[in-house]
Amino acid sequence: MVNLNVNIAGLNLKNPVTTASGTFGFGEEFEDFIDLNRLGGIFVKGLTLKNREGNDYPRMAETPSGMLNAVGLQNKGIDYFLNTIYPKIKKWDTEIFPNINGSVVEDYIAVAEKLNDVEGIHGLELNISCPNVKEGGMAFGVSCPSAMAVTRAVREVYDKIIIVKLSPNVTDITEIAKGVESAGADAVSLVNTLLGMAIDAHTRKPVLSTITGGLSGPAIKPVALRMVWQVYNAVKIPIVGIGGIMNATDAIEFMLAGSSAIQVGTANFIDPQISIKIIDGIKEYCSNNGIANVADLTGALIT
Amino acid sequence: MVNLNVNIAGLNLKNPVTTASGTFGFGEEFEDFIDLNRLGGIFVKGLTLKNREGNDYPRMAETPSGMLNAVGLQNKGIDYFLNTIYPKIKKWDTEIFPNINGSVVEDYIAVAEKLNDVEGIHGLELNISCPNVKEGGMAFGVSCPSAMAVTRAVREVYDKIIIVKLSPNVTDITEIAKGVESAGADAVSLVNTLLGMAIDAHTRKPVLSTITGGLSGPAIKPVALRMVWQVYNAVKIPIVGIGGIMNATDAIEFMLAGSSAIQVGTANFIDPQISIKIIDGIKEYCSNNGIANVADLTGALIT
Amino acid sequence: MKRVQDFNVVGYNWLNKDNYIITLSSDSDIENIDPGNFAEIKVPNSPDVFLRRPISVLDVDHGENTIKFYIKAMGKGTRQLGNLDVDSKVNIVYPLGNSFSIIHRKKVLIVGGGSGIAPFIMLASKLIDVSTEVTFLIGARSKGDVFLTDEFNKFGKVLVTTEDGSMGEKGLVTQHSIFAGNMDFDHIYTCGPDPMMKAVAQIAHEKNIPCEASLENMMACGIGACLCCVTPTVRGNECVCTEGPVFNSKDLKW
Amino acid sequence: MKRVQDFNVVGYNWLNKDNYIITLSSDSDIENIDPGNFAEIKVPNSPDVFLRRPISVLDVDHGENTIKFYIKAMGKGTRQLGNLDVDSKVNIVYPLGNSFSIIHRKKVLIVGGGSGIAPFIMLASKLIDVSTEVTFLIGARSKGDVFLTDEFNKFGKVLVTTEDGSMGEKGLVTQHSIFAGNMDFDHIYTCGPDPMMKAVAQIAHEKNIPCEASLENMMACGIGACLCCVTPTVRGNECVCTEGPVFNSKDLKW
Ligand SMILES: Cc1cc2nc3c(=O)[nH]c(=O)nc-3n(C[C@H](O)[C@H](O)[C@H](O)COP(=O)(O)OP(=O)(O)OC[C@H]3O[C@@H](n4cnc5c(N)ncnc54)[C@H](O)[C@@H]3O)c2cc1C
Ligand SMILES: Cc1cc2nc3c(=O)[nH]c(=O)nc-3n(C[C@H](O)[C@H](O)[C@H](O)COP(=O)(O)OP(=O)(O)OC[C@H]3O[C@@H](n4cnc5c(N)ncnc54)[C@H](O)[C@@H]3O)c2cc1C
Ligand SMILES: Cc1cc2nc3c(=O)[nH]c(=O)nc-3n(C[C@H](O)[C@H](O)[C@H](O)COP(=O)(O)O)c2cc1C
Ligand SMILES: Cc1cc2nc3c(=O)[nH]c(=O)nc-3n(C[C@H](O)[C@H](O)[C@H](O)COP(=O)(O)O)c2cc1C
Ligand code: FES
Ligand code: FES
Repeated sequence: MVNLNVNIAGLNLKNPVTTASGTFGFGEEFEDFIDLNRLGGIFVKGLTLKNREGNDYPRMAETPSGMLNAVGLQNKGIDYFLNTIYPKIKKWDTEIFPNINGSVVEDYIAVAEKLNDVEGIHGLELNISCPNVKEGGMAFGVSCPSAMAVTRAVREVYDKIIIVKLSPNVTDITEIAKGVESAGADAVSLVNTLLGMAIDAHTRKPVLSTITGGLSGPAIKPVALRMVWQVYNAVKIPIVGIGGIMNATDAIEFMLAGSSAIQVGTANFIDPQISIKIIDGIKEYCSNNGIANVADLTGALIT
Repeated sequence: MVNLNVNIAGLNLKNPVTTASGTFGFGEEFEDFIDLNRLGGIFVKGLTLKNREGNDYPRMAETPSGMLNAVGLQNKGIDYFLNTIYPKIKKWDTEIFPNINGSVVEDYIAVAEKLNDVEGIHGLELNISCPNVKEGGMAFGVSCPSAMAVTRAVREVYDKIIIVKLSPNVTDITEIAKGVESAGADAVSLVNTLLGMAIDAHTRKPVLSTITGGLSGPAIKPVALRMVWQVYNAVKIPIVGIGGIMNATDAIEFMLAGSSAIQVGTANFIDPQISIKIIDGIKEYCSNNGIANVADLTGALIT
Repeated sequence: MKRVQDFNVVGYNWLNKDNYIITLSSDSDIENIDPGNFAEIKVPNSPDVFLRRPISVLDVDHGENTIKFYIKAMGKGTRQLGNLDVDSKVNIVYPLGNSFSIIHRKKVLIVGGGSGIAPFIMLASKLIDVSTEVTFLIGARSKGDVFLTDEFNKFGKVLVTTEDGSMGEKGLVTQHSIFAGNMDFDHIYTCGPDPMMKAVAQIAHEKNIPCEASLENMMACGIGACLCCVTPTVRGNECVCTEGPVFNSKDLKW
Repeated sequence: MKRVQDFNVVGYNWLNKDNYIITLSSDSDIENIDPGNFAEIKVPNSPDVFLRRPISVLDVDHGENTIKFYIKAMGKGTRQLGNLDVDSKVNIVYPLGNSFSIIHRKKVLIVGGGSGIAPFIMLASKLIDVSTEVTFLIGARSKGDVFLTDEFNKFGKVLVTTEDGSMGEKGLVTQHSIFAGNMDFDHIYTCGPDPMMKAVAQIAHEKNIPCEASLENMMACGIGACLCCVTPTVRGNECVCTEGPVFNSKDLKW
């Protein structure tokens, strides 16, 4: 028997496998394919204070072992989420983490305040790393003072778990991780997408309407894994590892590098059942290797 | 007839296709496969003042659409290059660019001084972005003041063309590019490898002896392309574009984004004849699209 | 219900060097599929193709458990899909998207071109079931690019335009003489290249005929999870994979 | 001269479920290949395999323009290479690396295991040409893992050890009784797992017999361009792909 439970800043997840914001809708989209109750958690689509139409089409480009996206946080706003979507999805026996975004600190505060009293939601993901919005977004996540400022501001109004999502588009991610830790983050999740670009040599135009976009998928896995390892050696708060996880082996690598839990992102597009397969694969790896508690894998890299 | 000539800070290259440092040895390794005289240029293996044994094995890991390396600048030192290797390779009718490296600024200066009077060598690549050495290396390339300092120091002793090779492992590559421009760089080349990591889930150990290494290959292309585009919009000096170029289409994309020339790296391992195929492919693209001068592609992205 | 299912390649019917019909079979039952629904196909053995590819269902046989796709080889993925071994496995996610509305009308026009003609067999057969008379108008560059007309002929009259005049009337579909007449159609369905659909929709609006257009688009997930496949509509940006691919052309702001 | 060449798959000879011999043919002449040389093979149709894979040449037929490789399916690349269609194309870069030294000696011992036995047929045949008597010593886990002995028998005596005793003597190669005797070999060649080669080299040193070992290693380029494949030697780090794969075991610091 393998104990798959993991603990993120006091919150128990039934297993370390969660789904990444923006790649899993609000969960419902996958209801036909998997039993959502089996997931460790769901990080839902990025939310903002007000309705956002997102960027113009095209928003997507396929790249070698990956993709670029420029969705730009299209969503109907936090109130719509709370009034219309959350009532439908709260029935699932899994942790729902809203992913919150803003152009200014006040937006983050307003969204976090609305979430604070929602029963059943035990934590939020503070996204300071979205590369696809003109104002705010990634800008918060690439400077240590602003990352700390937004974390501190949300900390003041939000009593439950704050997971700050870090940008990989920085010189030293440990500096930002330490900053948000000291500003009150309960955990960090990393990485968000790498800023990239695609060009159509035929038309001589950028493929994305926004010229640049966020790179995700297995292409970024080595970079994400390195950053998790660096951050694990720099902070004490738990890490949720993200970036190109396509199978159980990848997930285990992220745990060995220091993740307490992981998020499956782009892989959901290739195989809508992959999250469940990863749970099963981690379990099998643990049984085969005599690991009684999956949590023991966290940071167990032999160096 | 397509004119393939391009100009890098006053130096004419017969075409924009050169080979990337560390991926093409000293050229000789490819003599059996291609006519080296056809290349626009060869950026030879990284050189240091003294002999270096490099890092321990394993130095390589395959990753999705890419690879990690941790060679660590193994080379026999600048004197060996000048006395033993250069005399053998100078016969080729192509530009040879030494790629110079150091742990301290004085090392760079010493190597550059030795190269200054070498007839036939018209420029060097100043590598401030190698992620695989403990001291110096990338550290110079991730901070603007140190990137400027080493550029300025080499500028003082080296009279010919200095191409500064930039690291992608930074928050804002335009800042560094502008810095080295103002410090006297004649051109910039980008990108060097992204810092990454690979883990063997079976042994629970890092794959590389150095734990982290440099990611190259098509996986990094979207990031490299984005950085070329950003730098093109920030500096006036020419750009040599690098990162995951596997075919002529990729090369053209880098030119459209702002490169005056390009370097082919990891692709040489997959197909030792790829550099020549890329030259032929660029020529064909130009004829098919009525482009008389390949140089007109530089920065010709339609936005 | 949407499903991920493995199929086996039964075989190919090559229409010319770039166009083919692939037939797949499954050991288990095939879900119900409506005209206009598409599938997200995982391209096997292709080092360059990362994401699935959206392809409309051409036809399905629930007795034999087979499904057919009509594919135009446009790039790496669609080319590799035409190059699989018989009996090799293909994984598909389906049925996806909404479908054309099937309601009894006197006479409807179905206008298409390129790979856009794929949904028309299922569409016409369902329309015939509700006693609607069907006319097809197929546009192509040249005679060699006109496919599936034998199939269409089973359901109704088939009109053709070719740009070089090698078959049917010369010109673009929208230049067909049928549009000059009094156009006694109650409904128009269209699927094909964007400019063609826009022109058809334009005529439909002028003549006050309801028009449904099935859009193509670059998709990552096909199931409404990524929000990559939007098209601007009167209601804002909507996902082509879930709110579409079929839209009332009046709702589109293209 | 080193070359990049396209070959066609002629067919497979499966030795068991994980071990096979693949035969490839070419329309053009095949370069001269020495025993111990290897090729860098591009694995086709494999989304996960980015780099070429180094594989020793098992045999070459300059009359028929065919080349053979003995491959043990270890992972993605070697598995996919065992799964190609007859007549499909495989691109290889060859001949790479140095080779075993072929010099007249009275009696030599060739010790190997696993996929390390691949170069032994060419090696033995060249040694026979220079009138050297050859003895093979093959180590394996079990009888089912002992391959190519029929071939080796053509050139000399074949001794076997298996860990479970199901064939030949029980134990590791270095525990074979031959090493207890007076060991009248002038030269030892070895290729196989590192620990095996180290143990063989150790015995060779003790008995003062020259020993050549062919190393395996992770390679990116195979032609000395990347410096990824080093092994520490008395002369410093050297590339296995150009200074090796065959080393005088005394030079190795492993
Ligand atoms: C709902 C839907 C149904 C479709 N039904 C069919 C069908 O039945 N038969 C059929 O042959 N095709 C159909 N398509 C189009 C098909 O999905 C694309 O041709 C295919 O994805 C191209 O993949 P590729 O790997 O061959 O091309 P790539 O190598 O990826 O690209 C080749 C070229 O096609 C362009 N392109 C790629 N994907 C699309 C796309 N989705 N829309 C527009 N341009 C694109 C690229 O920009 C590039 O210029 C449908 C698309 C959608 C969205
Ligand atoms: C000079 C030389 C000659 C060789 N000759 C033969 C031969 O004749 N027949 C044969 O079957 N094999 C031979 N090999 C070994 C062969 O190259 C590897 O088994 C192969 O590269 C594994 O690729 P894969 O994609 O199947 O495995 P992967 O999926 O890449 O890896 C599977 C496992 O094998 C390990 N591995 C991968 N490559 C190597 C390697 N080169 N050395 C050691 N471990 C590795 C990985 O770490 C992993 O644990 C030779 C290697 C060298 C360097
Ligand atoms: C289409 C798409 C939309 C995304 N939207 C969001 C978002 O709204 N908020 C967020 O924090 N991250 C978003 N991300 C980033 C992912 O959550 C994840 O960090 C990233 O994709 C890397 O993981 P992966 O390689 O497993 O996909 C998005 C990614 C994709 C591909
Ligand atoms: C094995 C290897 C060794 C390298 N050595 C050097 C080096 O010595 N100096 C240097 O500036 N860059 C070095 N690089 C980086 C390449 O020159 C190039 O910047 C990088 O690989 C990205 O290009 P690519 O994706 O086309 O390979 C090396 C890259 C590889 C893969
Ligand atoms: S393709 Fe992902 S939402 Fe439509
Ligand atoms: S594999 Fe590149 S030098 Fe040996």
